[in-house]
Amino acid sequence: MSYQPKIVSFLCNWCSYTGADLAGTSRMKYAPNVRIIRVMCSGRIEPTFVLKAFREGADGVLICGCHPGDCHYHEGNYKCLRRYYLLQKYIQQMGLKKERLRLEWISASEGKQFAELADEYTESIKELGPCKVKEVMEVLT
Amino acid sequence: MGENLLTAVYFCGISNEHAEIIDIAEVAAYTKTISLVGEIWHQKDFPVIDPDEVAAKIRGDGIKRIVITGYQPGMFKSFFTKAMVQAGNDPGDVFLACFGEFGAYKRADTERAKAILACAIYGVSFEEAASPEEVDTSLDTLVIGGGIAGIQASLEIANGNQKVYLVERTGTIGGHMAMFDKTFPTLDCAACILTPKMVEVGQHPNIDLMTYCEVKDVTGEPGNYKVKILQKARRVDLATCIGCGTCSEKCPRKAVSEFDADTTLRKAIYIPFPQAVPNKYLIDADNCTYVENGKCGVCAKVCPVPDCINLDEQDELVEVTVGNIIVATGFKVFDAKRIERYGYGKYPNVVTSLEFERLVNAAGPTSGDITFRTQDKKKNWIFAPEGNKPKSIALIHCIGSRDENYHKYCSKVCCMYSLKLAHLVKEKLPDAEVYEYYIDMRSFGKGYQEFYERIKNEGVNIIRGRTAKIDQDGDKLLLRSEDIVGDRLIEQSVDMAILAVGLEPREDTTEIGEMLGISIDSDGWFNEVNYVSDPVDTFTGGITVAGVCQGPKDIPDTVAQASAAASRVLQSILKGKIRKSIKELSLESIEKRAKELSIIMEGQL
Amino acid sequence: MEEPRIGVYVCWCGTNIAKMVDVEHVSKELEKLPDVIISRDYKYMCSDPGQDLIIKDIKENNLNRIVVSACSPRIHELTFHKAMEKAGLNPYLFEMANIREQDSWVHTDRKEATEKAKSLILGAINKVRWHEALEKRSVDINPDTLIIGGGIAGLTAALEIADAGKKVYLVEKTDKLGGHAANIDLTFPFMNSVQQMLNPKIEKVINHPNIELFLETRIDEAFGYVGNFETTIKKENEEIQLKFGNIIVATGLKTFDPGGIENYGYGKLPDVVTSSEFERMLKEGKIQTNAGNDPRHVAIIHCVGSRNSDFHEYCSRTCCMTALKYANQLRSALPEANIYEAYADMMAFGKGCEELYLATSRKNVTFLMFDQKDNLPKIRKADSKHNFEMLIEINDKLSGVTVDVPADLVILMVAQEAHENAKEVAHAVGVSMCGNAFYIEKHPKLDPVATTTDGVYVVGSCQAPKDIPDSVSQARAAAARILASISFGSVEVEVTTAVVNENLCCGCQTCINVCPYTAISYDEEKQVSVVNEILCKGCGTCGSTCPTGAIRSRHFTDQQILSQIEGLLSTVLELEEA
Amino acid sequence: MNQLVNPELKQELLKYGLKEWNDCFHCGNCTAICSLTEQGFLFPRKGIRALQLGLKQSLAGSTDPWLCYYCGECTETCPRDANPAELMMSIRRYLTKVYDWTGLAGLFYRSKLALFIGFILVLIAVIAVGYVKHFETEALMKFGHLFEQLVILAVFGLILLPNIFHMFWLTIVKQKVKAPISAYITGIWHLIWNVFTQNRSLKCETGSFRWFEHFLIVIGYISLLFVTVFLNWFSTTNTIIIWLGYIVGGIVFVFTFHFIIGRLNKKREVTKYSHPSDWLFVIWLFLLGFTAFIVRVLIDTNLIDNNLWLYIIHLIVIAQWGILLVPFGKWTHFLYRSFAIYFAYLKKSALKRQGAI
Repeated sequence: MSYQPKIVSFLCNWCSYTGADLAGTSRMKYAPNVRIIRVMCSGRIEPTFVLKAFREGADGVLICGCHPGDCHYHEGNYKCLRRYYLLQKYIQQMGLKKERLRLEWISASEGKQFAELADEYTESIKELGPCKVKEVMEVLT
Repeated sequence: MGENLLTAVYFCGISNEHAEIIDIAEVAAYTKTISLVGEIWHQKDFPVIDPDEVAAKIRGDGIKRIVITGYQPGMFKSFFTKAMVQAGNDPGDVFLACFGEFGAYKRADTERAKAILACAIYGVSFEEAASPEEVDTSLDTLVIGGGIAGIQASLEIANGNQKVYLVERTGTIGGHMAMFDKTFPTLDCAACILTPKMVEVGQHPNIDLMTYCEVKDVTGEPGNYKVKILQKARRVDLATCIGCGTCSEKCPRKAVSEFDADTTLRKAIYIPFPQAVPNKYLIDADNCTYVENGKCGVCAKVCPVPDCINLDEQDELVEVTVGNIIVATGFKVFDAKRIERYGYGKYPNVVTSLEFERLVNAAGPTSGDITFRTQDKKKNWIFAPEGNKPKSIALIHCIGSRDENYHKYCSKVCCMYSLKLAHLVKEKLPDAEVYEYYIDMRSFGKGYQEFYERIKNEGVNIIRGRTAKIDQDGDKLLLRSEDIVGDRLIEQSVDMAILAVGLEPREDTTEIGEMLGISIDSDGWFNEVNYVSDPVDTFTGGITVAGVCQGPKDIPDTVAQASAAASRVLQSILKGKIRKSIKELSLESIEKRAKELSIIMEGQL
Repeated sequence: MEEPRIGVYVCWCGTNIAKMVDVEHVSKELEKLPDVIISRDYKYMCSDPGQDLIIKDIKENNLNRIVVSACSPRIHELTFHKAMEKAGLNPYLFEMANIREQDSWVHTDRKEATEKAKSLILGAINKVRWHEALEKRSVDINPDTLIIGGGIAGLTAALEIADAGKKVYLVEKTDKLGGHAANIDLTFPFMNSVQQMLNPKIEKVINHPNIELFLETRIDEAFGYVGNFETTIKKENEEIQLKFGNIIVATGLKTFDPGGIENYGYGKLPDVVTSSEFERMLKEGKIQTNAGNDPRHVAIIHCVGSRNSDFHEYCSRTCCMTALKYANQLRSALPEANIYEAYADMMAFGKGCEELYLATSRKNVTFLMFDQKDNLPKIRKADSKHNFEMLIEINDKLSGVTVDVPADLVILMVAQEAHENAKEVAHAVGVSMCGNAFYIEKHPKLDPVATTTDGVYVVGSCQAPKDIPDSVSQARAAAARILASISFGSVEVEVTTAVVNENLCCGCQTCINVCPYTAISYDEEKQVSVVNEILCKGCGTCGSTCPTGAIRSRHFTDQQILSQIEGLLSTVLELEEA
Repeated sequence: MNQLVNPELKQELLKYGLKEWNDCFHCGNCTAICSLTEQGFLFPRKGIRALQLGLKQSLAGSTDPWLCYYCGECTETCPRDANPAELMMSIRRYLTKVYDWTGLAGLFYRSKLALFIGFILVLIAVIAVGYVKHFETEALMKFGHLFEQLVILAVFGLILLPNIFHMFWLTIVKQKVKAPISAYITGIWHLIWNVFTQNRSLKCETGSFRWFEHFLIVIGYISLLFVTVFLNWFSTTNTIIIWLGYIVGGIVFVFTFHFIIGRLNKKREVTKYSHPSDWLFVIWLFLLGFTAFIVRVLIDTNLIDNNLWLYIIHLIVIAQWGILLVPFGKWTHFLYRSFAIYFAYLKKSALKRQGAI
């Protein structure tokens, strides 16, 4: 079997998680590599969550929130966006390609977009190849 | 009041048949007794009168207000508005008095027709003038029918901490919705969203769930109805039955399963379906050997709970007192046998949509496999998992609906459920060809049009043109239709045809209507006070209608209406008062109230 | 913390899950995990017997954590919470793994789907380990209600609640009540007067002792939670504070501007009017062309801006019947005129509508059928040799012929769309919007008026186009909910809020800046931040901002999520070893 | 250039017996239920559509209305009670008017008065001829025979042939039907076969008895025409011809009588709605057969001289039939249908050549 990346995905409860559910109820098909964690708001996503995911062997981390202006909590997604730019810089410092972390806006009605995103992101991670953080850390410890 | 509001009354569009229904001459004679009325004219149809002539008359006689009356006076309004403007009057002074708007359809309703007209002449709304006095009410509520409408209404009221008796004629609540596989347009499974509600009803401390019961008699008045409910003998004790199923396993008798739309067999002692609420067995007396001839009784012998099965149990009458009654009796599907040319009942592979709904249901007779009907050992045609699978399926819309020979009305849900079934076929048999024959695609609700587009993209052949007939051709069915948009004649050979049957009133609608004193419209559905502004109340105080029994509806509309009915009930409970029946109001009292209101209004001006 | 004793339940959901996920294998594998006492699979976990299974296991095996892997928690989390309560366990010691919507339904390889299911459940098991019991609190319901929008839905809801003897604040942004209905002459399908129905309602609302009316008023953001909201409303320069228990949003919709559809020449051809403009003509009793003549040919075009992905993909629901109504009114006002009706699919679905369609056919109205997606009719000016103003080129699908239709007046049945300030209101009260900027209901079928925010209801055409009877039903449905909650008297509040560990808080006040609800304040005395749990809506943004980790987002704590990540990325084997 | 929608057309058709023209909502049931429809010939719905939109060219250019034998099934199963079968009849009457260059066909369909005057004028003319001939049996019979032949010649040559050509022009030339030459020839055989067997109507759901009736009437009528006009039945003494005359005369009047009874009973769909022209057609056909029969009986019993008035009546019937009903009345449906079948054959060949079917 070809290389199957592990992707951890954080979805906000109101838009993106609902959108992912919609992809399901609409029976859209996408790559099985994306594993979803539900949080109430994308603003809840701490940098440690992302780093932890890489530490535990994730090859990519996908964050989805409501579209700008649509946040259920008004501006949580903006907070997330700021953190995202910082985090991308940070993981580059760690030697990871910044593409391994991605932020996208998915609304509750965008089941199709979510399915397409999952496919496309999985492909792009496949191209990047496995992420070695876990191995390295295990050697180090 | 007087000269400045001189009113002309036009009786418009009254055909000879109409005149037979309501005594128009009597209404006209009555109208003359109202002091405001200057002129009465009769106008049969358009185009016969000249607007200039009418305008001249209006000017000449100093008429300030026109009231158009009849069965659909609105059809004439624009003409009179124009005439009023020509005469230099305010176009807003054209009033309508539509008999049907407030349910005057029969000869017996002549008094109401007069009242409706009187209100229009005084320029006040009938709803305002015909406002019955309020009396104290009992706080309990009776809900008749345990489909989604009944369930929703019951929960709504029970969650307001009020007592509800929910009466259901079959052994379980759930109604038609429980039989469906998926719901359109979101495709979530019906059971997934319905069963939690059913469970909630079953467990709710405020709901007295009375399944296998029928309302036999209602007496008393608004706020204090005495209801006689027949508890049909279930012959299994609800309290002690543990639902183990041993009885059913051993029962020697089989009967058709109503829940599976008669497409399969169940035992004489049975649970309608695995998620039934209450999840307890019952005995179908019509098919029980013991009830027939006193021999058998196997179920009682094998039952592990002592005294749980009592084969000699008798029907019992229970009486409850309630303040409000919600009628949510639902519908039945059109009997496709009535249209012979589709061969339903003759060709086994012509199935109705309800049967197909069971067939694709994961909890249905074939666990969701789409198979042909097969004959069992006793020559019953049933759906069985071992049947062969069709390679092509056609869906025919508007069976029994939009048809002057059967039901004139549109059943509202068939287009969308047909699209849904097409999707399910594509999902389960991706290689099967699916054809849909429709007249107009009624994809009107939220997300419906999007759903339609999606089904089109799934490779379903959607053809505008009603199939005219189905013939058997060997193992195949031959459908003849005109593809109107494609400008061709189609003779399509398919393995299975699904008839999208419409909804029709249950046979007992008239009976229930008479018992509760609610009238029935020309299509056989229950009548509301006013279709537009008051779609749940009836002319009998404390009695509201909800769901399809008032007219075909999809699930969201049914749920909304059920909640609306509950709102009427909760309103009266919170006040502790209930309005008496509009139908009991005398013409004099309505007229008097209308007069008072018009004086108040004028005072405000 | 007590030793976790976890029960894991894998649902078949009939064949919905079992078809794509080997549920039996999954449940067997999971049984090997430390702390997992029981692992089972069952056909329908949500059914009564399914729930009973959990309850029985909890009691018999002393379970203290439950994981159900089934459908989306958005559907059944509550169901299982209730089952937990019945078994005497705190409902928050529960986690769901979504292996249907986000697994079995979206994948095609059974092996991969099974693997994914395992990992999702491992994540859930790891998370539930750290779950803590949260105590629900119940608060009294403020019996007053705020209704936003004074259209037919708002009026109906207001009267419904006020007639029950409860206080209503009705806020309308314009200077009059009645909304769109006030501009309409007749209703379909029975052609009854709207004014005769509406005016008494408006009268009644104005004079009702229980209704406080605010015209030309806008609302500010609403704070609080079900049963206890508060907001500021602005009327001219005045600001008024209101407190209420429930909110009904009935803001309605607006009509589509057909100027963008080149084919129809709206705005360029003077005798092409929209349905709302024509409605005005009807009310005024003057159906005339721009030049002031009686039109001899009137054409009505359906689906203008509806059912076409270039504009709005959805069907606007009411236009077909309104158009038939117009045909009848035109026939009444202009007995000799030729009336043409160009439709795409005739949506005559309600009570009496099919009959109206037939009655209209009998009134010498010529119907044409066009394709609303491609090949829209094209209106052009007729040249002087014709004795009419315009020609409409229509590809009639029923005859397969492209024909020209003469017209002096063209009525465009314009689509209905969400208000431009729908977003503003959505923010103010906390409701979500779907793709078309209409509000999303909690469940399209079983909960068509509630929203994901408890105590906030959306009724009428602000959630999708609707006719009057449907709006009235919905308004009353929302009223039922509110009356029930008032009747009940109290409501349970969610407790997944943030909480500050005062020992860890350094008093930096970053959290105060990020909180969108001003739910966090600074305790000068203790020099720590304090969360007002009534205002907090539990978004968790403060938690992720807090530099010291003093703020915990209950039910989504760092510990829980980090552990979930660990589970998600491990295999059964790894966890077993651990 | 697109056709202009013309609401006036149905106003015109109202004069040809059209009633509700707009009940149809185009579900396509009628076309699909009809056993005679085939690819390229979709009726009655498309005809109804052309009528609703007032597409004169499409309507006049279509042979479809003639291809229907009126079994009534479309009307029985129509979900909107739009009565497609009767609409087809109205269109046919209208088309009769369209094809007819004299304008009389239209006039007689539209105006009962004109028709009445026509009938009276013919009656007067016949009596006048009788008067001129001094009511002599021999002379009258001779005149009658000559008259028949002349009328047939004139009606065919001056009216029907040009009308058929007009029909050809409208349905084939103007519609740009490009049929191969061979089809024009093979089509003739098709035409003759259909005229004599009426076999298309066998496909109809109404069954073989109706076909048989129709077939016998057509055969009877043609034979009667043949024996009276070309073999001069009334003057012949050839026993075979006399017997043949008796049989076909009998057939014509028995079956037309049955038709009349049917129209009175209104039991079947086909007989529910009768336009005045339908009554005239069956009654006069009946009278034709009946009076011919009686006259022959009188001749054979040598009573004719004393009952000359009966012969005069027969002559009047024949004259009214020949001069009014044949060229301008419902009789033309026999001719137009036969040629419609021929033209449809051409159209079908053209479609086949294009690969459209």
